[in-house]
Amino acid sequence: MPVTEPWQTAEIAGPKKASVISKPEVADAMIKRAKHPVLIIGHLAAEIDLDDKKMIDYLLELAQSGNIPIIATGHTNRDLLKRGYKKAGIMPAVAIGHRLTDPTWKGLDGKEPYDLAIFAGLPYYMEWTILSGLKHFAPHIKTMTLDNVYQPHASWSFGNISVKEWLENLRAIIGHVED
Amino acid sequence: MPVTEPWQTAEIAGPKKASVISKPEVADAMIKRAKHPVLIIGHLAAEIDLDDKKMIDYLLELAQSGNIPIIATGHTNRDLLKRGYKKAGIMPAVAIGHRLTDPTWKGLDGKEPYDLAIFAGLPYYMEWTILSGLKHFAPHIKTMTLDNVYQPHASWSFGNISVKEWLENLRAIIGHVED
Amino acid sequence: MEHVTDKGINIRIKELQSDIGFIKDLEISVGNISREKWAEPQGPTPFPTITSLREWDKRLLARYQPFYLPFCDLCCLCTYGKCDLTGTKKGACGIQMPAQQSRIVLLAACIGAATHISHARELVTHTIKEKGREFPLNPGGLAIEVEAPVIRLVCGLKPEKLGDLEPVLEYLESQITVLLSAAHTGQEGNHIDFESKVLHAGMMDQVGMEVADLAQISAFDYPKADPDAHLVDLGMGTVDTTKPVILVIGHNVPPAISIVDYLTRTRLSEKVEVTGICCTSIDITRYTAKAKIVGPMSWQLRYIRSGIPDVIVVDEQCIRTDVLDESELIHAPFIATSEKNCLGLPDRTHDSIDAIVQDLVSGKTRGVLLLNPDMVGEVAVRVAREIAPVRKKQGRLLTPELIIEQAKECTQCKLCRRACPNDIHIPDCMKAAGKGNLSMLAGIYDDCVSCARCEEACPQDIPIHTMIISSASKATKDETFRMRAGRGAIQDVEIRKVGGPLVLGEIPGVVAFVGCANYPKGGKEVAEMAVEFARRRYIVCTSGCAAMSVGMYKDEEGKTPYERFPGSFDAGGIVNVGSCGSNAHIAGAAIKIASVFAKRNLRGNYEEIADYVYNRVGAVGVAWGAMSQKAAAIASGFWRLGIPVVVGPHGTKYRRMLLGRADHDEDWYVHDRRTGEQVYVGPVPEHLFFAAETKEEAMVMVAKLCMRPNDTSKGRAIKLTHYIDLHKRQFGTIPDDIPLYVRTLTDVPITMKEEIVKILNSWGWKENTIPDPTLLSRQVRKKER
Amino acid sequence: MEHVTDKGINIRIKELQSDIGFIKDLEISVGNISREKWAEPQGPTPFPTITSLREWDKRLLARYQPFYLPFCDLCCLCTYGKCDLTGTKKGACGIQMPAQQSRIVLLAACIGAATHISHARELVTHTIKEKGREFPLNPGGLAIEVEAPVIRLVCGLKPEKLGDLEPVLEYLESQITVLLSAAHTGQEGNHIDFESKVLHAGMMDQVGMEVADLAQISAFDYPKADPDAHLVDLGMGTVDTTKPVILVIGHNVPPAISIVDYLTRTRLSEKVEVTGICCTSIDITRYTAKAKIVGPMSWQLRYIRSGIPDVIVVDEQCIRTDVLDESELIHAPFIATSEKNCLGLPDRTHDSIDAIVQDLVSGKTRGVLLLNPDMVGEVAVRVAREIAPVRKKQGRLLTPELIIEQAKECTQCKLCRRACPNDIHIPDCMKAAGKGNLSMLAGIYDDCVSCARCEEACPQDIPIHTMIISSASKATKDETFRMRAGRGAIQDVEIRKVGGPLVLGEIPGVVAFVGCANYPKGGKEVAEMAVEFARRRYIVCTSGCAAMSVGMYKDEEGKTPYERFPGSFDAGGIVNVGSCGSNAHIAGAAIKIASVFAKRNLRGNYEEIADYVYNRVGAVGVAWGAMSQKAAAIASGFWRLGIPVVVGPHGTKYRRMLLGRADHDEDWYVHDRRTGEQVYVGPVPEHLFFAAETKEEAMVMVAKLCMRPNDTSKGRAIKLTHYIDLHKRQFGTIPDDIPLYVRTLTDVPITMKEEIVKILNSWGWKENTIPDPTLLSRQVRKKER
Ligand code: SF4
Ligand code: SF4
Ligand code: SF4
Ligand code: SF4
Ligand code: SF4
Ligand code: SF4
Ligand code: SF4
Ligand code: SF4
Repeated sequence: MPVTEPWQTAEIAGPKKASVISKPEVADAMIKRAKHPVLIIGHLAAEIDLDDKKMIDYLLELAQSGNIPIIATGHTNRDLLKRGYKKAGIMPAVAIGHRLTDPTWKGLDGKEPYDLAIFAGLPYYMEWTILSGLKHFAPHIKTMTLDNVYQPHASWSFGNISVKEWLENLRAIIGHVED
Repeated sequence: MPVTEPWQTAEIAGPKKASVISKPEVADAMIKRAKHPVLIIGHLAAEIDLDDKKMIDYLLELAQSGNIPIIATGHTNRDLLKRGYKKAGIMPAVAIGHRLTDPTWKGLDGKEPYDLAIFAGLPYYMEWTILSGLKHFAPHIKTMTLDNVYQPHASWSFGNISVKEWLENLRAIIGHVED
Repeated sequence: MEHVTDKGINIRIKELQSDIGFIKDLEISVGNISREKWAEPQGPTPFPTITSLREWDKRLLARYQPFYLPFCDLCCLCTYGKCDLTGTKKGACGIQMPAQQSRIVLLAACIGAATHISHARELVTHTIKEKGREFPLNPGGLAIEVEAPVIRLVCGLKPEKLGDLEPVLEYLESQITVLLSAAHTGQEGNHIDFESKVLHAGMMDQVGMEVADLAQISAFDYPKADPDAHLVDLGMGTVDTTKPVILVIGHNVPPAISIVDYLTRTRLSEKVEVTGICCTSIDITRYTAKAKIVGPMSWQLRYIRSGIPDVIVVDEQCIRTDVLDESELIHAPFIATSEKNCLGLPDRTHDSIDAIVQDLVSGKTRGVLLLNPDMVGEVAVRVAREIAPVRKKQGRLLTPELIIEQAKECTQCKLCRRACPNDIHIPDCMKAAGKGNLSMLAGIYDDCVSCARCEEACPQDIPIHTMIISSASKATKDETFRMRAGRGAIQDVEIRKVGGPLVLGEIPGVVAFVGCANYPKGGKEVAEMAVEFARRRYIVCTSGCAAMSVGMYKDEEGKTPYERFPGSFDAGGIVNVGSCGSNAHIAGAAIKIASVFAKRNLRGNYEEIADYVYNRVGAVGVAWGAMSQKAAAIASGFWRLGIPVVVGPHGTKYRRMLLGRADHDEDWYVHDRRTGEQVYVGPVPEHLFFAAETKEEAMVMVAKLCMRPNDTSKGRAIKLTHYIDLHKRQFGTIPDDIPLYVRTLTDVPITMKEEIVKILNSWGWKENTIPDPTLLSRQVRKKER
Repeated sequence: MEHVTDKGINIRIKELQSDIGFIKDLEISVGNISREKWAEPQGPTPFPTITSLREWDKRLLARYQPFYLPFCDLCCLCTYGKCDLTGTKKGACGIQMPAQQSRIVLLAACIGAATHISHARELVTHTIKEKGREFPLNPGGLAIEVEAPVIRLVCGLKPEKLGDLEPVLEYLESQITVLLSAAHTGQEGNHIDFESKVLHAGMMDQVGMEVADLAQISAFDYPKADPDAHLVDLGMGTVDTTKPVILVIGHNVPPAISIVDYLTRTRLSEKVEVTGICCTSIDITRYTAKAKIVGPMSWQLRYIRSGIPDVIVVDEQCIRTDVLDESELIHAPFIATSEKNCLGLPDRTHDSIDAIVQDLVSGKTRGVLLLNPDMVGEVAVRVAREIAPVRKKQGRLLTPELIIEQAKECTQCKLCRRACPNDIHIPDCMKAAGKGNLSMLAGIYDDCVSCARCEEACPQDIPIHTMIISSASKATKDETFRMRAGRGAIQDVEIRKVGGPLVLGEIPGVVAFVGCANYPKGGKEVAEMAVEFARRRYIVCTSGCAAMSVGMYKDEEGKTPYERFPGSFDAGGIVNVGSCGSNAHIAGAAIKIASVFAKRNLRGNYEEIADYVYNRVGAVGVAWGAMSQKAAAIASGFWRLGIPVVVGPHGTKYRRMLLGRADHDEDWYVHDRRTGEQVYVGPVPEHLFFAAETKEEAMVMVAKLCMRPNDTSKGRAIKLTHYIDLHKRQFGTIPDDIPLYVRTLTDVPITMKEEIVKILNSWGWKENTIPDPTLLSRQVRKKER
């Protein structure tokens, strides 16, 4: 399965496509460079097995080690609370997408405009459409996805990678961000 | 400029895309394997400079060395005649495309169905649409283009390559096919 | 441009004995419009053109900004293309992405509206042929005085007879034509103007739906606004497979009626099963309780591949375009009945029925096109009865052994999963199945929308979808449900009863579950949502495929929602209005609240009524599996009326949302009709078109979107209670935006007072007034100083 | 489904003095149709439904198989998608690629037809408002008896007054609605049925165009079928830039007429230039010789950026959606005038003209929307006169120095060329320009379609298109041409004269150059082709943008084709019928040959007449730069009438060709009307929709496509002469398919006899008969034994 093809075969995006996160350092760099990143976690993060944990556990770790605010979409907040994380903002995915297109919006924390939006755990096609909206209408923001499938509308995305590779990458990123 | 992107930026094809002819041997093999190949030459072949000759000169050489019948589209035949080549079939590009979708059609020479259609020298977008028709509706035929631009709807295509690289490739193919 | 019905009647009498006193009461009615019998004064916008309501639209669209989600970076609509419209790039015609996306939305809305309107045209023509132009419209007998709220509102007409619907149709057709033309290369160039045209298309669609349903309710004597409409069988398990079985699919009921009538006439009703999928099944069960509903659109492959149907009759809309091939594979003769869906079949409309029957039974022809619905009954029934013993219900289901064998062919290439709209883990299920464990494969059944794209993608030609339904055949047999037949309109008396509580907020809202079956996780979620809101004593409405999904669900006692909740338009009712087109009655109910309850003038008075509904009627539409262009049009109709629509996650593929900015205080001011003051009322409703990621998110949002500026404190407290309660249950916390919805302390639900007041204080919340809200300055009685 | 005009008139007289002898001749006409004045018997298909002509369509489509050229492998029309339809894959709705592509073609044809029809509606409503319903239709005075051949043929009506056009429009609108609905997900599933619907859309389009042009010719008193219609100025060089200049763009002439009338009324005609682009300019020059035509659609950016226009007025269709932005950059106030194209502008229709003028002149508003055309004249003229001295024709053209400077910024990334629809070697030109050589850049001007995609793509923000037109500014100034104003219909007497020679083949054909300006190598090719065929004494027709391209050309003597060739519908004439919509007159001419010349009944008799035209009238349409959905619809209308259409290479993007198989002998049999025998007639015409790669290929094909089964030997010899001669000139050889076109030896052109007979012999050619050809068995007088 080619790495840089959309995961859903037919979701051909167009001429402008995501750069592939070929190694964790690429993601690290983006995250570190960001002044005000945000991690947007969809409900699938709590359903997808990763090793003996769930995807959400790794995302949480990332958020905490990198001090990245979380926005929980869908009913994800329930799963964050279960894990003792109470600080998440709650906002539907399309609403956060919409707000991100506004360069004057200062974020849920009111601090300053987000400059990096990291998506994970949304249904593939919904993440696809929202990232498309951002690609076209939020030029002031970089987007990244941490799912293990290629999202062509993001600025950066993993390719379609195996769970093993994914896990290694996530662990590495978490480790680096902590540094 | 990425090699496997369509030459015209917006001509995104879809999930099924041409394999890149990364080296001349790939094309050779296809041509040699073909029982009844045909070379379809569009009018631009006589306009495009290649070295001190025109593209059509190389195509002619290829046809003659490989004993490949030529179909001249547009007003290309005029230019073939100028070069003393009188054997070309004359048929418009859309008509030859249409005929090729018919698995029972025995070719202009009435011998047997073509199994490899090599295109060159048509306007990019017209070659693109015709190759699309063939990709979808002529599964019994392989298509190849010898232009120096990527045609995603072909079975095989060069990438977007420089004139120099193109010339080298064409020369090599002509040489090999002759062997 | 003026509308088509603005047409002169020219009477010339060449020689007439000069004393004209001889003639009294010369009434000439053209197109049978009963013009003069309606005392209500004409409003400002009867038969509005595509710009008449532009100001209203702009008002809505300023609050609810389009958030475009381009489905493709390109435009491919003309030969200048494809054009790359990424970011701010312009195409060769100068267009940019926002306009291009809204242009595609307009195209979709036009296709959807054209579908309803041309169907309405078909029904009106058919019923006029049968009953005559003078046949009275009667959607609810004495229970209904405002027989056609949408037509009255939009067209300023009061239709009384079938013939009165024709000028309405002419108007609609002219509007579709002009709207469609706006999508031409080099016409409209502004996205907000495109969106305004989308809203116009939606309004046309709503009128069209009302026309169609009025005609069929009246002519076919469906339940007339009856809360106690009969219950009908629903589900594959209810089909008596020992009998010949006819399957009708689509949306246009006359061919199905012809089947039922023929059975009745020939006393064969007990001998043949009439089963249906999609809205034709809804409408045929409005006609007779004997017909059975198999399921929504997505049941087509399931049911056909089961081999149960002996004859397949299709009419129009939402029919898989490969049913002809599928029917051939189970050797079921096929009858197409619509000009719009001829499927390449030979037109046998002018042949003898004997010859047609013979050719179909003998297999000489795989299918026929019959454009006269009256013929369909005899052909379908005779063919079904002759072929059934031969076919022996031959289907395509596989035995467990064969499933396992096939599963072993799987190479784990994942192309099936990559083709699946719901990203279902088919390869894993195949792996398990290959090892003899079919339960995972069977488990797909519930989430699968039966699109068969997995099969198409599989390079090993593994019949994946057939394997799924085969392994789930027990589930299929258990599909035995009951559903209330579509009741049609809402009675005036019901409106009078709930009008007050609704407008004041004491009934927390009307939630309408409508639309198609493109669900992200199966239809069960729709039923669960409907039950949740009915239990909370919202008024729940349903229609179309969603109405079936609501019915395909049983509680602990084995009762379906239709058996558990009453069918009345009242708190805690679940009201199945009927087929997709019956959605007009849901809009109609909202409109009637303004008219029957609040005594506002309807006639040609769209803007005022929409303003009323928007500010006062806490209604929300939920199209959880919205798939089609019709769904797009229906939603657009609701938006213009100020009613928000929530869709499932696939709804993001409609290319844009209409979202409010709760954080922009300046967006949420209304005029107080009494004082003329501008009053902040909070983001109510917050969004106009919203795709939810999950059912849980949808429910919380629905509760929130039911709030309206006009809510009394008591009403607001009730609505807030539900919102907060659902938020807590689904998200685990109290919502952090409560202060936006509390105007005065009396708005705060008593049971949560302490908690909420704390929040209010921490926000620096200040008490506000509750206005008599309107967006229209002309509605202000006392002008602002 | 029945059509809308089949509507009852209900007259009820309650009390009338019993002796009804008192009333004589009570005539009640609804919609003013003059029903009873036409003796011609009604044919079989008045007001055909979407399936009435399905058999005819299937006959054509069996000969001319669709060759689909998918523009994209995907379908993205509903939320099940995107679906991958590569090869034989089915989408989630079951559809496959052939049906999907034809579905998109149907959408395009519907958009195109809707555009013409809604425009016709607008014109009819406008002219009725001005002149009344009783105003007579008059397309040609005494020279024309068959005033509305297309309407007569399709609808079976004979319209006489403006009001008679309204029921026709109602019918068209109903058909567009039902056709559009067929594109809904899960409706039509068969590609041939989709194609049949495309043809129906095309026929509706043709009727719509006729309605529109009849109304405007009659009401605005355009040239009435006048071969000697006046000549008008054409080209940017003809504009007097010392005056205030108004630019009108689009297709709907009333606002432009309002400008001209205001100038006349205020005696300012000599003080202000009225210039136009696209069809509005054609139509305004039909109204007055004083207006000037700047050029086809693709001249918009060129002209605006030149800074010449002081005020820009747009109406509808084919208008760049960014003209508002472009006008702002040259500080030209902007007036939009169409509901279909509001561009987000404030609607000032109900404001005072003084206030509007002031706001536009002061720059307080960049543009306004005026939906009342009558206001436009005063506003545009007053603004132009006030602003012109201030603007001083400020444009965006660059000096050579600035061009060179900009060119130096180029990084040779090639993105411009990759965005250019014509793959123009911009980077090379930039390189040269950077070195001071602007000639290459200027050389682009001719081949460039002014789409500005290059500019959009350039990461260096180099104003590429502006640089092209700046470097070619001399060419621009040299654009001084003359063009014959659109004459409208063809006279009956002309038809009578050429009918015989045409049908017998002695006039080798009618070649119509129509459509847009999406040319592969500039508009010159169109002029060259037109001149070539006029020189060969074909009848050459033109319309729309193509008519302008034909005019933008001079021979050695400096004469334009319109000056060189007569405007009569006769061998060697170049007939400009008018704007795009005037294309109906070209179809009308073909129809009138069957009626006026051959005395066939027209009324509601489509199939027979199409069969006549197809087999006897050697007409071919050439839309060399066909770009739009309207062009798609226009072509479809010609196809159904049996007239082939040739497009340029960009035409492959219309997604399919309709191509015959000359090598399939069995495809080319007709009935001989006299004997009933099946006779092989050869592949005439070989294709129905054909995209040529080059002008040369197009010309050879056009000559070939003019052959018809009915050609006499003399006629066939003439046609073959042209075909062979062109083939020799363009391809260098005698064509190898001659034997297919020689039926008897007398068909062989005498001058080539020897050569051809040799070929015939080598083929084993056998003599055949020349039948009285028809595809319709019912046309056979004597039945086959
Ligand atoms: S409609 Fe406009 S954007 Fe679309 S292909 Fe045509 S020119 Fe390009
Ligand atoms: S049929 Fe079901 S499993 Fe297969 S692709 Fe469609 S939704 Fe997925
Ligand atoms: S596509 Fe077929 S072979 Fe591939 S994983 Fe799916 S079932 Fe297995
Ligand atoms: S808009 Fe749709 S059909 Fe057009 S290129 Fe994009 S995906 Fe393909
Ligand atoms: S219309 Fe059919 S093919 Fe197109 S996206 Fe929808 S389901 Fe897929
Ligand atoms: S403006 Fe001219 S040069 Fe530029 S992309 Fe368009 S056709 Fe090519
Ligand atoms: S896009 Fe701009 S920088 Fe690139 S080659 Fe063209 S002109 Fe030069
Ligand atoms: S010819 Fe084409 S571009 Fe020109 S006006 Fe007509 S439709 Fe528009």
